[in-house]
Amino acid sequence: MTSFDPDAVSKIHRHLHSHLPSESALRVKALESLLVEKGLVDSATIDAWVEAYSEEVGPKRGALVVAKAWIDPGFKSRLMQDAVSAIDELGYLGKATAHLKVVENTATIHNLVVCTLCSCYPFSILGIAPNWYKTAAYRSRAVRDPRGVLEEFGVDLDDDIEVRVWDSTAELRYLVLPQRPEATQGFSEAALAKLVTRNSMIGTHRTLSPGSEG
Amino acid sequence: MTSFDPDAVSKIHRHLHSHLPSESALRVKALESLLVEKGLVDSATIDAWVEAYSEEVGPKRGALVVAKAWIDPGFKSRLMQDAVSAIDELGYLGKATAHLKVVENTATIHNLVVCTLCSCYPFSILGIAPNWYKTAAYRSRAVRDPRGVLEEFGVDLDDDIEVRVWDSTAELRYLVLPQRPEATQGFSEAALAKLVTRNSMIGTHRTLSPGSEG
Amino acid sequence: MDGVHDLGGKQGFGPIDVDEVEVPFHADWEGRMWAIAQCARSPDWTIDWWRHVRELIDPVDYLSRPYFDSWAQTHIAAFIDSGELTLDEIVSNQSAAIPANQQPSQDNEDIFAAIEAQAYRFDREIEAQPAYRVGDRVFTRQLLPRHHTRLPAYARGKPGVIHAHHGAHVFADASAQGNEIAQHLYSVVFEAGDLWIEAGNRKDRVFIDLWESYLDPAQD
Amino acid sequence: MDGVHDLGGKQGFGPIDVDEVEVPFHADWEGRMWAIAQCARSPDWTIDWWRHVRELIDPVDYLSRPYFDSWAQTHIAAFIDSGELTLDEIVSNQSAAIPANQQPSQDNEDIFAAIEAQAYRFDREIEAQPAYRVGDRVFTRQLLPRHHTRLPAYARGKPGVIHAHHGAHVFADASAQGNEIAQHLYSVVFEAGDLWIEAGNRKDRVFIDLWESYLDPAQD
Repeated sequence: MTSFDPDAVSKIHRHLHSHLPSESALRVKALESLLVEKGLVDSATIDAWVEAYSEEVGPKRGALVVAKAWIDPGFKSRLMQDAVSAIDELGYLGKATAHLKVVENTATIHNLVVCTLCSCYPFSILGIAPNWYKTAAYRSRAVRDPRGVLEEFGVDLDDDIEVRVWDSTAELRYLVLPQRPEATQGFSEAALAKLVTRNSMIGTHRTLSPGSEG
Repeated sequence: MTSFDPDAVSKIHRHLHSHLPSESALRVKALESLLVEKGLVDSATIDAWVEAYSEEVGPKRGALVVAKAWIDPGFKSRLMQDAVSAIDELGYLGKATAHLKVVENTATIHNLVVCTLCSCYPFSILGIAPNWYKTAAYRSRAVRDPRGVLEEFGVDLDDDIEVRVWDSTAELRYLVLPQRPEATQGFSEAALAKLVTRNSMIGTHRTLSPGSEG
Repeated sequence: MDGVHDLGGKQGFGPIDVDEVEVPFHADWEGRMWAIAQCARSPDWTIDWWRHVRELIDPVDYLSRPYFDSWAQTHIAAFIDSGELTLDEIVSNQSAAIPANQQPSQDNEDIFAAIEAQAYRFDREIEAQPAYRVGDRVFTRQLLPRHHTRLPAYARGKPGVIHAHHGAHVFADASAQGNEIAQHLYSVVFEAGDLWIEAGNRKDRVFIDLWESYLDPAQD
Repeated sequence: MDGVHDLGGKQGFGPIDVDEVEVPFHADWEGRMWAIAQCARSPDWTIDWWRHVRELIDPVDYLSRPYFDSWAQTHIAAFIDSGELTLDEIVSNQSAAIPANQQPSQDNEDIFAAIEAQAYRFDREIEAQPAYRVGDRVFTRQLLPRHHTRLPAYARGKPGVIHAHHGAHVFADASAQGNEIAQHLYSVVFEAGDLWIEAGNRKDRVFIDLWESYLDPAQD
């Protein structure tokens, strides 16, 4: 039975701080081997989870959602109205996306997503979050100095573009719909998806181009 | 010329973080030897400063101030009105005490001193601050949970005693005047001073007794 | 909880490593920790309790150790708290319990079904009508509770406007204490200049999802 | 500055080591660092600039390294900034400059005179009359500047009462930027229940010394 008692857990943390091996890999190994011994997890299942998030579940899912929205006005309209159903059409509904919202970049609006309190992220369509997204530097600065953050990512915003920062404090998750790059008339959905960068769907990349890598 | 530029100093700190030796003793040694080479300090002078704060300038000064206030009503009245002049009478005026205030414990009031923003302390009458006074644990908790802090120090306060916490945010410094212990009639100033603990002048000790150590 | 995890607007953390190699996991143990967190948990944990356990990590460890290391510490502490593991077992790296029945292995197809099944919904039907409508002006509460909360420190005591109503959602503060109570949830929009003195009239805005009990109506 | 140094009310730092041995210095290097700070400084440093340089230390170093180690880092960084030392010199531990005239040695008697001479006063005469009188109700400002300030985060946007007026004192925020400007300084008293939700009606109070520009009159 879980205690739900912060004081009890603080004490456990202090014991662990003194007694766990310093190396992270050893900590995880100890946890895994004990859980396996106790029959609480299975190593082959862990392998399968790692493989799923290494290969299939990643930002290329989000890129396809974006490309489809660029090409198919009906899909885009459904995506903006009800992103959950729209990504479910593609089989992408899953971890942390049951309350997904899509926010659209325009000529005068730039969106940036952060989780200042932990590291919430729309896993089932973007995969594992980049390390920088989880750092104190990004989490502290994205809400206070979004233009400075964007500059570090090479995004130079005109003063008249409004920055909208989305802090993921509840179970809603945000996906940025970047602007379709110029000179891509006639591109296929697959070709367009290749132009969509992961960072553009978080908001730390703005101007996609036929030369950018997805 | 000092830049007064936080960004410049942050950069210096980051360089130092990567390049300074990890051991504190080596850092201080490097600093001292460079300053000596450059003629900015003299090693014998440093020795003399260390000796002064190891031997003479310490909590026994504060204890004498307290004992005198217990015995001499005129001194106590001057101390409460203008602590700076009062300690100057004893030759104790000095570092960080030019704006000293004395706050008095009574049967219904307990005072506790902290510096949440750094580690301000009335050096010339209490000497070097204890480590615990400078820890994040004390600085964070003294203003929010003073009774919990006092309990850890073995001070059990009745609910009807008001706790007054003094956060040293400007150049004022605070000295707690503890209550005179019972059964000390006829004690000399020197004998009384021996009963005054350092912690009682910060506020983490309350009930002095003829058995307590100064 | 007013801890170091509450990072929005804090200064001193330096530049961002924008040149990070784009791979899901930067070491094997990261992937395994992620995977463990997907398939091993105690039945009565809530996501909010798990977050709270992570917030309770020693502040220096929280800020300095690798990200998935904090997941390991969180999982280990939470398992010890709920009784699946003991401190002795994790420190000695030896199970004291008689092995139970093994979980059946899951293959890749099972995992994809499991990922879809992770689309947990947090919205609930409640009887109470929402106290605010889109466009209403509100003030966020000033005092932060000692327990888990999702009202960031930088957005306390600040004026905002209701941007959207999301219906009622499971209230994080209660859920972190093991109680499922739903409350109306809103997107509240804040002008940068109301949050940060240096923002001045910059027209940037911050959108934060906040439960009804974090809010008071603006006084006219 | 909204940094990790601003610790008042923060949670998660655990118990206090109340059994510490009562000695001035717990290692030789601590005493030497203390002493260096007493007698070596650049002429245009202010105490507030020095404090700001300390606040700018990497947050994890600030929270985890020994106390006087942070003094060493502060002194080194401030000397590099003001030109007395270079990064190369401190890293290579070799002075690049031609030795200047040595400071004369000071003996114990000199030191006691020096300690007395350290009774620096920060009060100044100014023409402006104080805006508040003892007993006046005030509100602290809500928005914290990015630079050095001495209004702790836990006491922002809070109602207080003027407990004492100390005259005008050198204003820390300006002094940290190299400007000496004096401003009226007050002790402001806050009810615990206005600062901390869990304090309720507990009759404890917190007294904080605050400059006039941190305050606004309470609205009636």
